Amino acid sequence: MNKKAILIILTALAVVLPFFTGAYVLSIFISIFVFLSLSLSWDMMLRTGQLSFGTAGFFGIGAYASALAVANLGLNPILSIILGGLFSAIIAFALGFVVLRLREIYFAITTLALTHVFSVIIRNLSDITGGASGTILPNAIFNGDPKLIYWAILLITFMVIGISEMFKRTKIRFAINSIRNDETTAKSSGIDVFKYLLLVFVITSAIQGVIGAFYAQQFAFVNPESTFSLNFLLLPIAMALVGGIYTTSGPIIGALILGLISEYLKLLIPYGHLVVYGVIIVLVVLFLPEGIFKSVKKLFASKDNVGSDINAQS
Amino acid sequence: MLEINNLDVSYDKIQVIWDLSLKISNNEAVGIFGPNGSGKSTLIKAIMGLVSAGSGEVIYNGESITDFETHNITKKGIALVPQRRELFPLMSVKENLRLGAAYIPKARKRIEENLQSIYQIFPILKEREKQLAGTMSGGQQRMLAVGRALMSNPKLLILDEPSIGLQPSLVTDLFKKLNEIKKQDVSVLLAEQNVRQGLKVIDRGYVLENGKIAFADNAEKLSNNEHIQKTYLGL
Amino acid sequence: MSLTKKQYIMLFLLALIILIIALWQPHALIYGIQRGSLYALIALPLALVLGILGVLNLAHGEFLTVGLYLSYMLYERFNLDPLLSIIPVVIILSLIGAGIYLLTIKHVLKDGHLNQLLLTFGVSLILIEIINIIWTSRPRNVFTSYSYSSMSIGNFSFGTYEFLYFFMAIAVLILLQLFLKKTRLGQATFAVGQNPRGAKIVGINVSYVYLFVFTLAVAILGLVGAVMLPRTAIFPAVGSPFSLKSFALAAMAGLGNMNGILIAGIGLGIGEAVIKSIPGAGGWADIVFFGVLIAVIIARSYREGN
Amino acid sequence: MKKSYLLIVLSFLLAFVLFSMSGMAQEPIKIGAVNPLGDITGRQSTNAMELAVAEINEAGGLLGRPVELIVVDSEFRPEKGAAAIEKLATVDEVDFFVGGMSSGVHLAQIPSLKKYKKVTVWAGAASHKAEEAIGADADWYFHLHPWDYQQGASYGVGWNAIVKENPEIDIARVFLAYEEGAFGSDSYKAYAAMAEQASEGKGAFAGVMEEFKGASFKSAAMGGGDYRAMLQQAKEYNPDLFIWAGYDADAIPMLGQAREIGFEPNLYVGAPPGWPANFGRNPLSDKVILYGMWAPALNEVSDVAKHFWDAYVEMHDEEPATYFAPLGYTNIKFLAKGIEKAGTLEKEAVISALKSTKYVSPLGSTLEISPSNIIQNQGFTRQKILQYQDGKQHVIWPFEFATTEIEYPFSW
Amino acid sequence: MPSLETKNVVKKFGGLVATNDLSFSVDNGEILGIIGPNGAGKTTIINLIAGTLPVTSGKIIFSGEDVTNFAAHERNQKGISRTFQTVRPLDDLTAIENIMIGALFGQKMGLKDAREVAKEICKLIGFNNFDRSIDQLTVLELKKIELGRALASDPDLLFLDELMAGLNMEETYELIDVIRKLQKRDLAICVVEHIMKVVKELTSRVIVLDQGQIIAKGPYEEVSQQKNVIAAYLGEDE
Repeated sequence: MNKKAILIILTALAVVLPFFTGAYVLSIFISIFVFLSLSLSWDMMLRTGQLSFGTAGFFGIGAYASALAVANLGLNPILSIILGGLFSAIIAFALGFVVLRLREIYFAITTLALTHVFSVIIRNLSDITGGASGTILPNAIFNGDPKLIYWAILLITFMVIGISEMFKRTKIRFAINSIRNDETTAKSSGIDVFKYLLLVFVITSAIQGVIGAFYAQQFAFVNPESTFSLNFLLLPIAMALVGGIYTTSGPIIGALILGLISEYLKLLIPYGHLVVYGVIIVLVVLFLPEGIFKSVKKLFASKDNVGSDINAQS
Repeated sequence: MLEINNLDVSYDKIQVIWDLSLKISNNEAVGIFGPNGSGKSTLIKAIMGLVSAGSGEVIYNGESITDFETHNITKKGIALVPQRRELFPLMSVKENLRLGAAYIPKARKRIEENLQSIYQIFPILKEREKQLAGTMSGGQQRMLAVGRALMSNPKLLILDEPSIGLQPSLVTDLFKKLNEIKKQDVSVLLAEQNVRQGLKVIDRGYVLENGKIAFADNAEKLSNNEHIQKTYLGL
Repeated sequence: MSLTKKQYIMLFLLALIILIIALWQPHALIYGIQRGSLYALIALPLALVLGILGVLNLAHGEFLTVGLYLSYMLYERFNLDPLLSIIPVVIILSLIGAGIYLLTIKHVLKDGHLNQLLLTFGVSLILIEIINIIWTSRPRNVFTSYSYSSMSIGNFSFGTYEFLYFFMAIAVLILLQLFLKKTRLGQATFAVGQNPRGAKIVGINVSYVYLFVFTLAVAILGLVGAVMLPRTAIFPAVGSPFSLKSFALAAMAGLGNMNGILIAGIGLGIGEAVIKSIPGAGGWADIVFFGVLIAVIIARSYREGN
Repeated sequence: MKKSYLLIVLSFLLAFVLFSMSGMAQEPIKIGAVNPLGDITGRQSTNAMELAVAEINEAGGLLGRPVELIVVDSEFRPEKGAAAIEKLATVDEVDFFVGGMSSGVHLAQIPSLKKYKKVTVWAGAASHKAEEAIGADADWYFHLHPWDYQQGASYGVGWNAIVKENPEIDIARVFLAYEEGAFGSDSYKAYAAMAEQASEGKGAFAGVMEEFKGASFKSAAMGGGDYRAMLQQAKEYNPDLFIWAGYDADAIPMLGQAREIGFEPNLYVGAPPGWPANFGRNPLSDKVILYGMWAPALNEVSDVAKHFWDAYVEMHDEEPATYFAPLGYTNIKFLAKGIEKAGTLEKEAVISALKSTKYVSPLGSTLEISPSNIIQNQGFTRQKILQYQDGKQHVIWPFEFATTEIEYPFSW
Repeated sequence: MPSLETKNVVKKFGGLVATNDLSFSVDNGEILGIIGPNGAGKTTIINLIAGTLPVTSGKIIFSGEDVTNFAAHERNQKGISRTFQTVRPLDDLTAIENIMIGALFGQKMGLKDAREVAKEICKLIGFNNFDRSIDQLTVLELKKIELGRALASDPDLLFLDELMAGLNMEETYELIDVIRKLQKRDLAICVVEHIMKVVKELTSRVIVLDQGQIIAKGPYEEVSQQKNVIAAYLGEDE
């Protein structure tokens, strides 16, 4: 099959999905796309070698920026989603000058600590943010129309996939690859390491901010406990790793598989489905250590080879 | 004392050693020469149990050690001076040396004795007894790695490219020491790029090419071999 | 150990700060030392596993949880005092830890940090949910006569049981260091932590050392669990927050710095307690914890950068 | 590369197959419940709902049709809770929604609930934020649990009554310890507002709250568990009435820490949504007062409560441990009674029937609907004041359900 | 005008002096050898000039411009390139993509142009397996990639840090030929080597370092006779 054709069919399938299915399946896919985009954005940062634990933090900041802009300034919800992204990007830009000096677990723990700092600040600035009980919005975006909400997150997801592919196809790929592999070599080859790290940090944080803002508008509320939940950190990471890191397809596959499995398991095993979920994750790590995407690719590749060998013999 | 029969080794799916056999007798110094990628390091790793053999066997003093784990091979009396030295950077020179013997039951009883004899061979190690291994220069670390290997009272000392990255004076020095060590009832297996120096130490040598033994001979004949002269000695 | 002039000044400043706190908020000082010691006590085994195996164990807190529940079970079933249950809990938990290590973690040691992270995340999910199925989410407690004993100085009363955390933290720290310095297995452990390949070459059974270290870490958590139980409500997620705090302390102290973990733990404990004891400021206590963490890590990066 | 796309296509197909094949028979009346099944509250609430449904079906069903309860786990996650509503509405095509706890999850469900506007009888979620989100015009929404401000006010009424009955009790200074999350800080706001009213001689707390102070703590359930700094402040304030608003995990450690620093208020009150297992067995619990909707002791004074307890134990082989069990039972029974009364499933009829339905609940009180601050249909407005005596929860107030008298003062 | 000139360069690590008051220069078209015992500070000098390490004091002048305070990537863009002692290829890129890096960022080229440049360089260094992945390459090929990447940023000054280490003589001569070709392009080249044959063959001039200081300079033949050089470095052997 032609790769382009499959891509177009897939895209079309995703776009027309709302005409063939109900609100429930849509809501599952909306949630999957939310996590998929977070997962991809986390992976994009990882491609520079930086393990970020700040996904939930920038998600939360975007969510709050958007919700407060709608609640207090009466901003248009759609614009507020863009604002959420911008706000996260600005915070990331400012913090980047300091935290991007750090590497490995020091970067990881610092971004995680920042997530907590954000949520504590928001919880304590109750005059502006509504404090621990949060802020509610009068209306969900598009008046809660699942089709429109689905298309909106689909559009965002396509954009995120586009950015991820841009990272793969342009000069940026060479820069972030070099930085991940060997920073000294990168510097000595003329790569402005800090500039690229900052670029990726700002872009991925903006994505997380947009997704957070979307989430806030979809459910029409924000509060520190739900909005800064570590679910928005751990699940995207699990999805990317299960699917396969450093690729665009990996997080997509990981998010679809884990997202669908978790929902299906829940219906199948009402009590204790999370045990099975945990077992699946453990089994994937043990038996498909490169993630599903690369493992499946290898499996098919070796089969193809066998095929060609047979052809060669005959 | 060491016999390798029909050894095959592969990484992933790429075979690196092909049907290789060689022998080392007691008190013999044997060299393995060959270009990069010819499989010298892999052969050594296979002997030491650091990679697993695909097929074939490694026999040491009549016992098959093919599937032994590295630490058990070391306990049998085979010591390795690895190419990357593999020292313990946060430990002092003395601690590094002691560790060389601490896990070998026979050598453990003779730690102090061994220390003194190694200090005799490498006075620099005594001078720097308390320095952390990680802060020493490359040459000194190489000496320490040799010293650590000797601490285990090995019957067979394996050295993987000990001269790489060493300044000329140290290379000469190192091989002089090796000649001394040879005299102490130790067999030596030496993998080297620096064939000129290596030939001064060994009794017999194998030339490895593409994972197979291209030819083998005693040291003198090897140094007169035309191919060796052209490719490795640059004459 | 000889100290530089700079270190003397730092020590002096530290002593001064502690003195000021002692005069201004004496209870904050006591609570800080007690809680901070507990944080450090739990962080030490995490740092050990991180330092030697190179594995960041997200299921760390869950092993503590399992230890707590084991001790609770022995109390409920056999009316065994939590402090007496230390020995059986340590033994059973060690077996569980070793089992989980052999079944899972052992197989991903060569796979890179991220897979280890995901694996331990999966393990933690499984442990939490199994506990939830067995004991439900309902908190449980035990009652012992000694766990809320107190002491008074003037009209100022404070609990004494938690000083046990402090003494235990010091004891565990000293024993760990003696172990690493003085015993053959300890030296092997230290060697494996620096260079596993080198360790193999000198005849150390590296896979045994890994198993031992992981089991030791879990065993320490069993000890902590049994000691904590009389003062803690337990529920399936009780240990989870400690993974994060332990990770934070290990990072703040710098990898491999065990003394640093105790100092960082107590420092952050006191900081937290001081903020909490200022009326109206309690909500900001977490900022101290994480703010100081970030500041220390960044300051160190600047120092090392130059 | 291609294979990955194939995989994605397969995932989509899988989703279609899995989620479109459920929902078939149309016969029974379908009630959709969303509860956090991993949590004891949600699990027991669900158990109690199943009990209620079983009883209804045994008695011949509703309007001659059997009742089917379809339960979906909210996992305590907002997006999962919302998706559960969507599934119940579109896949299972339920007629009614019931269930629920956690305001955070409920807030995320409200947009979906508003979209379908099916008759909804919601048991939990006490935050006034949820009430704001529902709004004034949602006539299809019935809320059973008292809102946070109603709970606060009912205690004021209760204490006034108790003080009147027991002249030796004197309450002037009130100290509220609240966990720093949404639950605690909402409680604090409610109390602060009531304190201001009380200082002007108005409101439920007038006469029993001359002075008021609050301090926050981090709940053990959220990774805290050290209350001493807060308790120290409380001790210095020396209140007559000490109330803490936190979670069940805080109950015993907080008591113990209060004892060790020598904090001994005359009234020690806890207001968590649930209590730890075997709390009464802990000697520290004696004379601790608690706010709640229900206590096993109600079995002694209420036949409905007794019936519920026995039936629950028989069906599920465990004792109800949280008030969400009787509340879940009430949730179904109340709805069923309303439907029965309406005699049809037609929405307007059911709504107006529910509005006038009275149900004597196993929680003791009779459930009837009245408007609250914002919404039209509010169920319970009052909590109860209970006390642990000799290891047992007793009802102190309202007096009509009282199982014993208050023991005063609290002491170690 | 010399291509590179260092003036009194000092580098301290904590209390340790790694290079002390170092002044030397290299002209275009010249190959300078830098030799000295292990730990003498040879790699440190490269790091200082390439900008991977900041100097403690002193000045580095390149093509008449003071670059002392420039970041590493800026110096590369100006025309200073280097290879690394241990080869550091970028795993997830193919062979030619590794070389392209230099052109993409050192010369700020687009992808297409960079590929053309990389191809030309491959021709120059005698490398043909463009699209091989890195783990399939031999040591010699890896060294070529390392050199190729350094060349792709079109340097005026090139540092080769033990490029020949681990190669046999035949392979070494192949690279010597490549470097000679480069010399004809008027590059200034600094060679750090332990293999004296290479130093003898290639360089017109050497400086000998010991403990961070220059202890001798001049043509190799002269320097190698000096007693202090023999004592500190060469040994009595040959």
